[in-house]
Amino acid sequence: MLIVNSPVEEIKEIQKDIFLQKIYSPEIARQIKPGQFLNIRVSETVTPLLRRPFSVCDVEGDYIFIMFNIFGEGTKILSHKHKGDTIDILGPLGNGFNISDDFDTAVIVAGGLGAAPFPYLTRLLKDKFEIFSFIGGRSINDVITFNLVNVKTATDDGSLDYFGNVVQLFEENLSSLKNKKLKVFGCGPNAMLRALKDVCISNNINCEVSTECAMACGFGICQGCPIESTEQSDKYLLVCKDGPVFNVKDVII
Amino acid sequence: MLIVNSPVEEIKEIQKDIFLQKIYSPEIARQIKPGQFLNIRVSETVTPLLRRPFSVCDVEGDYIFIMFNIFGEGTKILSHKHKGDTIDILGPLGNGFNISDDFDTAVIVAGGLGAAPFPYLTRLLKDKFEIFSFIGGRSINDVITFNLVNVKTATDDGSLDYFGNVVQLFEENLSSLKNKKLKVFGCGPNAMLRALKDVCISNNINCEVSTECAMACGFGICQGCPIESTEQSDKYLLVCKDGPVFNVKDVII
Amino acid sequence: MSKIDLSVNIASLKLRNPIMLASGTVGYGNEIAEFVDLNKIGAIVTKSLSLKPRKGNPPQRITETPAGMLNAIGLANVGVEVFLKEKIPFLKQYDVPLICNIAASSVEEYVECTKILTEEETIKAFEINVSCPNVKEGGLQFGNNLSAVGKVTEKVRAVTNKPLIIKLSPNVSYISEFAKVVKDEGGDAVSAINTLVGTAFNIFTRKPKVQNVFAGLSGPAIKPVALAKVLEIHQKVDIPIIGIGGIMNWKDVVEFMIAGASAVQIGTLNFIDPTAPIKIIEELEKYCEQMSITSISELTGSYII
Amino acid sequence: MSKIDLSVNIASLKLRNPIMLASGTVGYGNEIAEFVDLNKIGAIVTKSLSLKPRKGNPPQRITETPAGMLNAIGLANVGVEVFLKEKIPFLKQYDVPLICNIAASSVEEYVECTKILTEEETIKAFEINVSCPNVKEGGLQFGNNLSAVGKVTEKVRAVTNKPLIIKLSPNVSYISEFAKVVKDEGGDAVSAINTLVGTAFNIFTRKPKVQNVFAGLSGPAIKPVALAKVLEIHQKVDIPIIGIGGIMNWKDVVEFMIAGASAVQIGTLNFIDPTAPIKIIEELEKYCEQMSITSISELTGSYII
Ligand SMILES: Cc1cc2nc3c(=O)[nH]c(=O)nc-3n(C[C@H](O)[C@H](O)[C@H](O)COP(=O)(O)OP(=O)(O)OC[C@H]3O[C@@H](n4cnc5c(N)ncnc54)[C@H](O)[C@@H]3O)c2cc1C
Ligand SMILES: Cc1cc2nc3c(=O)[nH]c(=O)nc-3n(C[C@H](O)[C@H](O)[C@H](O)COP(=O)(O)OP(=O)(O)OC[C@H]3O[C@@H](n4cnc5c(N)ncnc54)[C@H](O)[C@@H]3O)c2cc1C
Ligand SMILES: Cc1cc2nc3c(=O)[nH]c(=O)nc-3n(C[C@H](O)[C@H](O)[C@H](O)COP(=O)(O)O)c2cc1C
Ligand SMILES: Cc1cc2nc3c(=O)[nH]c(=O)nc-3n(C[C@H](O)[C@H](O)[C@H](O)COP(=O)(O)O)c2cc1C
Ligand code: FES
Ligand code: FES
Repeated sequence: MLIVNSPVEEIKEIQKDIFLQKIYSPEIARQIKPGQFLNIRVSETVTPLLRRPFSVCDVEGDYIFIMFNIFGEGTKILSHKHKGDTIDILGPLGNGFNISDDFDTAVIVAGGLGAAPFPYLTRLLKDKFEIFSFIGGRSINDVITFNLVNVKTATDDGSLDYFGNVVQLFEENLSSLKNKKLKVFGCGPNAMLRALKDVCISNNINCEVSTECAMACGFGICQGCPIESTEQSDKYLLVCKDGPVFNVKDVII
Repeated sequence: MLIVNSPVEEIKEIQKDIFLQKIYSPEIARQIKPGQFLNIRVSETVTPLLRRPFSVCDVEGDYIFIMFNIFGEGTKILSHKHKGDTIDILGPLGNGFNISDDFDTAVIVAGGLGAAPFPYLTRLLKDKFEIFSFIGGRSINDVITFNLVNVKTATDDGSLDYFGNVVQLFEENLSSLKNKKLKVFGCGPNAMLRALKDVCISNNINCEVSTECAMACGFGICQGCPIESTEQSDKYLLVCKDGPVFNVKDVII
Repeated sequence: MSKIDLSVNIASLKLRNPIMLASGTVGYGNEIAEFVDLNKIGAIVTKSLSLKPRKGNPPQRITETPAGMLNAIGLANVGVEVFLKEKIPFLKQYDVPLICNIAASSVEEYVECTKILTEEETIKAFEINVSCPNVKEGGLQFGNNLSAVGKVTEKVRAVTNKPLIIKLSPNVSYISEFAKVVKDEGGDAVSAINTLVGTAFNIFTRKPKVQNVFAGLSGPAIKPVALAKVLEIHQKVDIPIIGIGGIMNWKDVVEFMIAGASAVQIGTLNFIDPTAPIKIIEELEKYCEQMSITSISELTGSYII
Repeated sequence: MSKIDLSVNIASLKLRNPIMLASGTVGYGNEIAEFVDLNKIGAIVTKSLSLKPRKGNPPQRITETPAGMLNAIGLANVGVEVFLKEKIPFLKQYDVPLICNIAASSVEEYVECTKILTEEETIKAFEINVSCPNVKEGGLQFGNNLSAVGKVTEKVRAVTNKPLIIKLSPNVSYISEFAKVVKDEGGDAVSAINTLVGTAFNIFTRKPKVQNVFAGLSGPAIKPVALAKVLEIHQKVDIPIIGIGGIMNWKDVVEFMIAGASAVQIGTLNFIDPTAPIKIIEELEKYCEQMSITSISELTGSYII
């Protein structure tokens, strides 16, 4: 865990309303793993007060990338940063995806901005594993396939490709993946993660998801980010410290 | 009184730590008079919450100018504006200097950033009146003579010219101004204005000063900016609405 | 023309929309009228009036704090007589419900003020300020004392038939107890909240930043507290609530109404953007349209807990 | 080496400097130790401990507000037993006064917790939390009730000789009355303030943003209120005060000390910049140097009113 002031190198709108920010941050780049996140202070003033969590989207040499849309005040300020402005980063935080289990085929299932952590995961896996990416969104503009490979897409309104949600799309494609040792990596809204969990558990597929939740600190001191554990009903796990990536078997989403 | 969103045209540091901001604001430029002020919202967020008052420093065609130093959070944000950023201006506010009295010689007496309103006054007066400008500061770096004419300067520490305060300098020069119909225009810290008032009253010189005080609204609705009147002890005048320029006879500074 | 009904009722007072301008933040209406078409506003509340004119506190009266401001104006006002003679004529020109806010240092003075003002037909309701933190007498002495609030309500009620609103102090543990007393003594509605007691010091001079030392905190900083007070009253007492505290935009208005407010007042925001009240009214209409709300009063207390 | 004496005393507790880390904002010290050299801090206060472990409230537990945040963690904690077994060993490694904060839902539970913990010599003092707004039992029920605060102080005092600090609720009209009771019943100091009661709603779902509905407001937004509470206590009661609420930098610390605090606690700021406490200590030293203050405790209550 570091706190660094890192200069923005570039910010671009990779598709309508979706921003990719490239940040020069060698220390973080060296340490961070896919699925881990950064807690970013977007302003020196007291509004917004708290840091904002973002998944590491990708790493290239000394540069890290984050991907976001303008959601509220914090992301708006972030989108207005100029090259050379510095941003205050606390990270790397949380546990990333476990990529040393026993699998030969990685399946990425993402909804909307849930695609954010996967360019980096894809970069690390693509030479050694087969990858299938199932990417969904409400509508054509919400489908983000940036730097992913072997992509199939779904939209809730049918405006692009498969008409339905991304978990249905994944499920329909399951038969074609039958003889592989799968591991599923999921990220997206909770409703989607719940559906994904059901599919994976009933098909006995190893699945990790990156979860989201309101956070204050990001490193375990505020207790602001509880998530119900399947094993212990007498205490919560913390999304920031015990997650944000969990095996679906371990948490009640 | 208008509320306008006006683009910054240029911002430059005219001397160490002193900024001059040029703003394209034809509506304000058309109406504003020397000694009037603007109440500026420096940020869209709620910190800083209140607008910040600034004297109009100068007007050139469709452009207005303000002059400031970095005092706190608000002026810091203002100093970071880029060309093209807009700023939210409420103005013109208050009463300016009265330049239609009976005088033939204008005497400007200013301390520190109290020089801010005088480039504009000088511009309007210089063709028709003789002007003498007495400008003081704590030290050489605090003396601002930008766009003033016929200037004599004083510093509290003697680092530039006259060793002493600017009111003393003015007083010592009074004899040379004896046969003129003087009007004094003053602006600066309260202690300076009090001294200036004493000198002018004992020498029977017509004198107006621009006063300062914490403000919330700037146009008379908050009652936040009282100043004691010499005439009515049962109520205060308001700096924003009845001033900020007052004849020294009318107020207890 | 839109089909959305923005009108709300506070007891027998009918407002064309829930947006009122708060006491002490619009003077007597004349300055703000340069920015706001008063005929479009729900209601305007005067600066607190006392029987005699008050000079108010010496400077410095205000200072800024994180997302808020402290003020100790000290109820500077022209007094009832000058108000009737010099301020009412201006306000008469507009078709906007005028609510007179009254501050006093004794029950008798509250009663006396109300008696005089109730004769003036331009005045449509009274808001009794029992909660100003910035004066030595009256103010919090009344506002934090249940029986004093009861007494003031009872006695003022006896001298006017116009809607009677009591503006409550937030500087108490259980504001709903005060709302209950107001209801029991015949008050028609409560306003919540007035400012929170606060202070600030200059760390170099060690003097208070506001001359009066203690001052009233307003602005967005207090919004969560104000919402909790409104919700507490709504859950415990059946009385119309006017929500006040830190409103900066239409979303804040909706939030107050969901928490239990029938109408709201805009205070500090008037200093920052005096055109905001009108913008807010327009945006509220859009929100209702988008959410298929036909009458904005449906929002009041519509929280799902 | 500097000649400035930053040390302060809270009753018999001597701190190397006035910067303490507030309960609930540093867990049990292990995470924050990655950023802060605990050996440089004035004192560390644990998350509120209860007799048995508490799961705390379901999510969502926090939300942001203008210059502040609301939390309703619900006193999630490991309980006294696990604390002693698993958390104390880590804290033992450091030369920093450890203050145990205790929360309970009955006077008996407060007493029981204190009895057990007072045996542990690593624990240098107790801070009794009678003011948590986020739990159904205990919490404000105690904190807003004078005789309950008196009773808790008296009974806990009877079972420990270690310095006893009572953490007061700001959700009362006159906090100094509570400080007085604490003093009368043998408490050594008071902490002021805990969070203000607040709430927030989602305007589209109409649900509370924090699952518990009512939550505690902290952060810079509350600083003026906290300062006023500290000042009120200082003016009325002769008892050491630990100032808490919205501290973001060294200037805020000085402001609290001028208003009457002997030491301060840093809360929400730890979430935003866990390295801040150390920076603040360094900057306080510079301020003292600049102002020719030889002992920082001179600042306490040095307001000029
Ligand atoms: C581990 C993690 C990784 C994330 N990765 C990304 C990413 O890569 N790209 C991206 O665009 N967004 C990501 N998010 C969400 C991102 O943090 C929010 O979009 C961001 O906080 C919005 O800030 P804002 O000021 O624009 O919006 P505002 O609405 O003004 O503020 C958001 C506030 O709401 C709170 N909040 C409430 N619920 C949630 C929730 N479920 N998630 C987050 N914040 C919540 C936050 O704590 C914050 O205070 C991630 C969140 C988490 C927890
Ligand atoms: C009529 C008028 C004209 C002015 N003209 C100029 C000018 O031309 N150039 C310039 O540099 N400055 C001018 N000032 C002062 C300027 O407004 C302050 O420097 C500015 O508010 C500082 O803001 P900040 O956020 O940087 O400082 P901060 O210290 O963060 O904030 C200043 C805050 O302090 C309050 N305050 C307290 N006392 C005073 C006081 N005596 N004057 C102003 N604010 C006070 C303000 O209301 C504001 O909320 C003028 C002030 C007034 C009233
Ligand atoms: C400068 C100022 C003066 C005020 N004067 C009065 C007053 O005279 N009477 C009164 O009842 N409330 C007064 N108030 C309180 C406001 O009406 C309102 O209750 C409070 O400011 C909270 O709302 P806000 O956060 O929207 O400002 C005043 C507030 C401010 C900021
Ligand atoms: C997330 C969070 C959890 C807290 N938990 C506790 C607690 O367990 N016990 C306690 O006495 N105070 C608790 N507090 C209150 C703080 O100790 C402190 O009194 C308050 O936050 C005000 O200070 P601040 O504005 O610096 O945060 C908590 C505060 C926050 C923000
Ligand atoms: S965000 Fe603070 S503990 Fe997880
Ligand atoms: S600044 Fe509001 S009345 Fe003068």
